[in-house]
Amino acid sequence: MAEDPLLTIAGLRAGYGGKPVLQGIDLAIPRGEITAVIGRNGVGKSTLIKAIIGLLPPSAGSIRFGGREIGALTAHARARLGLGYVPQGRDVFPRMSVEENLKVGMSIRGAPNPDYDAIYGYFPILRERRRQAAGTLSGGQQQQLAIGRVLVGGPSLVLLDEPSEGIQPSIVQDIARIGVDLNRRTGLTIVLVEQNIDMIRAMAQRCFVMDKGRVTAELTPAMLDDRDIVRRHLAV
Amino acid sequence: MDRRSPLRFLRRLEGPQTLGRGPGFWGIAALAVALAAAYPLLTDAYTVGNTIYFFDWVFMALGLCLIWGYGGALSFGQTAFFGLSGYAYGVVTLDFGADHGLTLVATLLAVAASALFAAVLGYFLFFGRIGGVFLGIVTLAVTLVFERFMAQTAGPEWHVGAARLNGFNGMSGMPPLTVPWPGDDLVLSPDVPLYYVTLALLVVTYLGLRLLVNSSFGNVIVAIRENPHRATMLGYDVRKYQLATFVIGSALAGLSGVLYTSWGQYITPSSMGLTAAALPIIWVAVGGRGDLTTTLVGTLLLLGAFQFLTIYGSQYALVAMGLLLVVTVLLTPDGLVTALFRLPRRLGRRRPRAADAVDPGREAA
Amino acid sequence: MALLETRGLNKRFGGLQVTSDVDLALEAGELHCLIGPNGAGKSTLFRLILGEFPPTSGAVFYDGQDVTRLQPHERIRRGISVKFQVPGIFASLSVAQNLEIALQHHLAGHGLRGEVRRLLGFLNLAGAAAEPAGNLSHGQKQWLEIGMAVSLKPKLLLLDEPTAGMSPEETRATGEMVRALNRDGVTVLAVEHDMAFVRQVATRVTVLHFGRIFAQGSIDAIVADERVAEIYLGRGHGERGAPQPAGGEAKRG
Amino acid sequence: ADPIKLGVLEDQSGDFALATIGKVHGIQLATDEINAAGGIAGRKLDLVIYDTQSDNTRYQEFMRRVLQRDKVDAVFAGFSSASREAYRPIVDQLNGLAFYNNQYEGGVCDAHMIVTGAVPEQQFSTLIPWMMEKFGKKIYTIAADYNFGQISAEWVRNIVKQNGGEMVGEEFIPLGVSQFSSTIQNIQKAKPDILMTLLVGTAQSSYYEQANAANLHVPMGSSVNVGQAYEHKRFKPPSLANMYVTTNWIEEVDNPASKAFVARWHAKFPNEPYINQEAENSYLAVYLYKEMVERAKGSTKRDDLRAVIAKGDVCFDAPEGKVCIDPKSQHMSHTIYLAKVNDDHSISFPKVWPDVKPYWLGDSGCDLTKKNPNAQYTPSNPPPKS
Amino acid sequence: MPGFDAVIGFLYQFGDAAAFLVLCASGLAIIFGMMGVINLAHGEFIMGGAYTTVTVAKLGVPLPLAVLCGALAAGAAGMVLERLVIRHLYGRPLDTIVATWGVSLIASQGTLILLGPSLSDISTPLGSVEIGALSYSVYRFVLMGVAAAILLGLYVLFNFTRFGVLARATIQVPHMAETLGVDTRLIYSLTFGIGAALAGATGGLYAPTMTLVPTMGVQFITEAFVTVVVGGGDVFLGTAPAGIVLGFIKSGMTTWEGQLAGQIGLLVAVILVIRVLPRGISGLMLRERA
Ligand SMILES: Nc1ncnc2c1ncn2[C@@H]1O[C@H](COP(=O)(O)OP(=O)(O)OP(=O)(O)O)[C@@H](O)[C@H]1O
Ligand SMILES: Nc1ncnc2c1ncn2[C@@H]1O[C@H](COP(=O)(O)OP(=O)(O)OP(=O)(O)O)[C@@H](O)[C@H]1O
Ligand SMILES: NC(N)=O
Ligand SMILES: [Mg+2]
Ligand SMILES: [Mg+2]
Repeated sequence: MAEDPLLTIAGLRAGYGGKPVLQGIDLAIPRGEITAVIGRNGVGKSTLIKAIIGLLPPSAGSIRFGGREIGALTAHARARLGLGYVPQGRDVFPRMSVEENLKVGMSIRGAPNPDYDAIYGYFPILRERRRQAAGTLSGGQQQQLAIGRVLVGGPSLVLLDEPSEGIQPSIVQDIARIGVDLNRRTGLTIVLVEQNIDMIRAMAQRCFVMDKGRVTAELTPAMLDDRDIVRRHLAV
Repeated sequence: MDRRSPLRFLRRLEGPQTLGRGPGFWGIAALAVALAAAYPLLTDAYTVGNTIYFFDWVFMALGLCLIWGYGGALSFGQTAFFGLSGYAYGVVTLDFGADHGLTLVATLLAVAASALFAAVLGYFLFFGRIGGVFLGIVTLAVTLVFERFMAQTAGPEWHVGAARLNGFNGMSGMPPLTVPWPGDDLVLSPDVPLYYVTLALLVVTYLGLRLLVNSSFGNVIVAIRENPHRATMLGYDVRKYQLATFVIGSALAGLSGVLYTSWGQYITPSSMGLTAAALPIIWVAVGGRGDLTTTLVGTLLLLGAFQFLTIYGSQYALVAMGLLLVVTVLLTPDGLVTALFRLPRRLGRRRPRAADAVDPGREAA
Repeated sequence: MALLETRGLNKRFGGLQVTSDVDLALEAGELHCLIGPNGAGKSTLFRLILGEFPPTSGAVFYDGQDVTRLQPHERIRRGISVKFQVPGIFASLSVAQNLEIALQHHLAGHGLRGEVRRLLGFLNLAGAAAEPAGNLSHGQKQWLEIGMAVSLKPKLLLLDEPTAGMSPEETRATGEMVRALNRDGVTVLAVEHDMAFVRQVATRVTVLHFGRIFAQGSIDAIVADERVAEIYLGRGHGERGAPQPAGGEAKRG
Repeated sequence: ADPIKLGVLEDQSGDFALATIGKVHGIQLATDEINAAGGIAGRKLDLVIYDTQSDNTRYQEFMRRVLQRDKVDAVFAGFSSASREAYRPIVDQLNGLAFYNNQYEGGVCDAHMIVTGAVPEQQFSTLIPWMMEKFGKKIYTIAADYNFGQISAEWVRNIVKQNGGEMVGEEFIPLGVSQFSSTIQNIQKAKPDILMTLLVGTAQSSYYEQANAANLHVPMGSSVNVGQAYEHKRFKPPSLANMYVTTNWIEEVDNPASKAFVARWHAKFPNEPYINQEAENSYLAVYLYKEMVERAKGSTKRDDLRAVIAKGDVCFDAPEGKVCIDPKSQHMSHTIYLAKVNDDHSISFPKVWPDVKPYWLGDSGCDLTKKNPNAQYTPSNPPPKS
Repeated sequence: MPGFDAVIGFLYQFGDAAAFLVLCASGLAIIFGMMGVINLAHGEFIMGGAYTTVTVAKLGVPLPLAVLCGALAAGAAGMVLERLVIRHLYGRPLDTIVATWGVSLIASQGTLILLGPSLSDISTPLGSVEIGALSYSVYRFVLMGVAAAILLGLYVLFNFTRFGVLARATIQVPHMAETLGVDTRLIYSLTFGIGAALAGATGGLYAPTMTLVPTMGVQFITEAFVTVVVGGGDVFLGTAPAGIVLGFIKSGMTTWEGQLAGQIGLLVAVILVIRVLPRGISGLMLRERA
């Protein structure tokens, strides 16, 4: 796995309007693994994810995906290579129905026959609210939709930015289970930004710690078993 | 400044809501006013009259800046107040003449008429929770209704006292502003005395608005612009603040109308038409709607540039104006004058501003 | 006497009954948590209490008075204050100005500036004071909004998922802050999915399900309730309500 | 000698450009001819031209500019009546002299103004009796809903009544309206013998094609169409067929002076789509000014020129025929041509009235040789009899 | 039968007014209603469509094809404009006011310079028909039919096709659509192009009935904006009823009191409708549906 990383980031720098946030990130995401990224508020986790998906132009460094340099590609081109992105704050299409939201997700791979039923199987509330405008869903329902919307496109790598936020405990468990299940069945690679220790421990096989725009530590699977170690790193 | 000084409110001349602070800025501002004051002595009568004419429009622009730039409510109908006050000035002065300072009374009445109408219309709009483009279209409809109505008042039956409304051809013959003066009344036709009066009014208005927007009132109206829901949840009655802003801004449009009417002794329905209604928006947007100073400077620059192009551009004038607008908007996202303001800082820093490429954090407006 | 009381609050959106006959009473000085599945109607209940939309039927009493017909800002003026689920801030104003606008009800001039500085430090945002609030990270926005809500010096503080996006450490700090406020006499009603937080702060917990009050009691009683586990917590929930490691082989596969 | 400076404020862009670009050309042609022949009293003419963009405020700006900055001796300015009213206070304030070279609704009694266009009494007192005789006595008027249209309609009403006719309808159309389904129905219902169309602006001229498409064919009369915006040239026949217009000149006028004028014009401006009556009015205005200055022994002072006018015999042999200034109103006498638009949109002239005087203002009490009221009057609001 | 004539006459006028409003608004409903671009050059797209249609028709091309050419020309111009100018302004819709105002000045004055003050016209096809005592232009009935067909077509395009879903997604949350693999630039460009093409088609359709001058665009712009805004957020659930309501008021007022009343009545109706329905007509319909 580690010999053949799906995503390799080297010397990545990016920021907003001349304000640097990422100060040289080096990271390798192994194919077929679930990798977590943790760190305090404002250290640049979301910024990293946005740079990977292509919402933020890097000012230096490289991003390789499946052996190919993607740092110069537009976000939609990256998506079509199989990157999926679930943003922090959900960003559902508010004036479109749940089903239409899912339909947009198909664009990731241009899949002609999307498997809505699988998504509805993961998140039954979405089937129930198929025709409701997404903007009127509750916060947690929107989060489920945002995850479902990406999965429907069949990506090979999913970037999840705090997926447990606003979700009821039992569904957090479900999401973790779904992630692990997909990972095992289909080899889906997942990058997970999380604050929820239990979710990290339930899902991640590897964990990077970020601080001030840099990766400051890597936690091995063994260290992940110890919740106090994780907790300490989250508190840096 | 001493904290107990009676002038401590003057500290509000600066603040987060206005560009420009410190001795540097005020030095330049004082210099600008001094130059403006010396200007009539250095130039010809035409330029003086023409500069007054430019000044006359700035009040409306500042009013719109307050309503739109600070308050976030795009009124497309400021010309309704401009016209209303212009006609009101005409009616009052044509009926009662210019003696005993009556033109000044007429000015006050005319501006009050705009303020009153703005209060009624604003109540109707803001308490009906009309916002965004809906507000723009309603205010535009109001000014167009005025225009179309006034355009057909050519007949003799349309008069207020001795004042004929006179339809599309416009109302004319009203006296210029006249100040009672021992001996002979001082008639302020477009000449040096009127220049100083208008300039003084402009300076006072500008400073007054600076005080206003940097006060806690100003804080609230920009908060409403940013997030009316949050502002409500901080206990502010959004509607009242919007209404107050609208009334002040509209009264300024009315003041412009009076000054314009007395300047040219003429007011016409087309000053409330679609083109006229769009112009203040263009001035404010090009200068930089987020700030009073950029609006003031931008409006004057644009008025001058448009006139210059019309004089020297022959048939290409309108094309050149169009290009100017397009290029300005593309190159200076926050307004032309705002960009000029930032220039020194930018040169000093030598760091390019972000290509506003993708900003996922920002909600689509 | 109850500081806040909802009587038979009903809200429907078209065919969807979102809250049904909610009778919720909050004693003055209480620290109360509201939990329940996604879509149960918790945020909607908040908005009914605030008057953002009228209830289909029912009434809201605050401080002994029927406030059902009052405008939201009038209710706020009477001492209610709120932090919403989705952070609501003044995006292009500086972080300091955001706080100033909340504080200027009570303070002016020097006192105001001092208090802004104090709060910035407290919220860990001192470095970002001049930054437009829209540029904050998600978690920082949550902090800022909590700061604004507190700045109003409310009698009743409504918090909708105050710790979403916060690390366990920050969550704990938030819990401490809420308790401190409560000790100073602020009545708090908080919606949270983070059971650790609920356990840390709550004296009483109400579970909302399909818009109805489903269970009420101490956190221990609620967590022990099989039916609550069924609909909400899931089996084997941990401190934060997330799954226990799902067997070693799952993770390392 | 210093040149004589003439200011020109005309709409070379915007809504009115269609009818007014030719006015500038008319002034330029006359100026070139005069300069080639040695100028006026030995002084060359120098034009200062501004494009007023069909915008009233530009007239205010530029009228000040030509009078104060450029210090012109006279100004040729304005197409719409509104533009004239916009600049008139400024001409009065700054004591200038302006020529308004346009047919219009009449009534301006202002010593600072000389009007070379035709006015309603010249156009309607000829047209309407002639048409009533030929087609019948039931008249329907559609007119632009502003001063020009309303005052013209008042003239029509009065003249129809004087000649024993009957108004079966009158409708005012706001400027800028381009959709006429309801108007067309109303006319159909009223069944008039004659339809007076006093429509102004390019939007309103869409009426003709729409009426034609709805198969509404009533003989039409107008004082403003054809002569200004050459609709007969622009529109596909037969939408304007059977229209009768009284004009003091149009390109088709068939006499030697006129033909020579058209030939000279096209030699200088080969791309001109059409030379309209206002172009001729502008052209003759320059010559009239030359005549006045020369008779004032080279003086360009307004009072000297008005003293010349007061003699009552300032005339010029224009392409249309001889025209003279009326000293009381400072308006012009004209040759009035009755232009008929044929089915193929060619023009014929069934009748010509030579030397039609602008009598109304003078008769009803305006006398600029005695008093300058600086006002505009209408039949229902005539000058005070003194 | 005067009563019968009056009814038919009124229905015709109503249909005519509603068709005009709908056709004026259809392109703007997309560019403004959907994309949020305040396109003050909308009238110039209409003008461009009209000019192209007439020029092509004079070469002997049948009118329907000529209108199609007008639409395509305007659509292409729209896509170019989108690429050069509008694309840079999506984040700040209010600045589009300034930019498109500039474009409108350039377009109308440019046309004046290049093509002169007017273009000679073509006549209205299809002749007239007598119903009762009145005669009507048949072409006007065609316009009514086309207006209905365009609305229906747009409804289907944006609600039932993949393009429609992606376009709406792009416009609602552009960066999110982008990260889901949607080529948002292409979508923007096409959407703007469709709006411009509809404006061009409107110009082409009305070209045979109107005077063609470079400034003719302004005759459409007010009506277009008020119809779209009264319609409200949802383009298609809004524009159709807005066209019908406003058309009814305008033709009713015109019949009752004349053209001025029709014009002022329309504007006053706009003010009142928005006051009663602050989110436009579709705001009401969507709320009832939810
Ligand atoms: N749009 C923006 N413009 C300018 N600065 C920004 C913007 N978004 C984020 N930042 C800044 O970049 C830094 C990193 O933000 P980021 O959102 O990546 O943090 P994060 O690690 O995801 O935090 P959180 O856990 O709170 O979500 C913060 O200091 C924030 O203030
Ligand atoms: N405007 C609306 N129209 C239709 N349905 C709505 C509307 N607003 C909310 N709902 C529905 O009401 C229900 C309750 O929503 P609410 O946001 O109150 O849930 P919640 O308990 O806060 O959930 P969460 O924990 O996910 O935030 C949801 O099913 C939601 O879809
Ligand atoms: N003078 C005119 N035709 O307005
Ligand atoms: Mg984040
Ligand atoms: Mg909620």
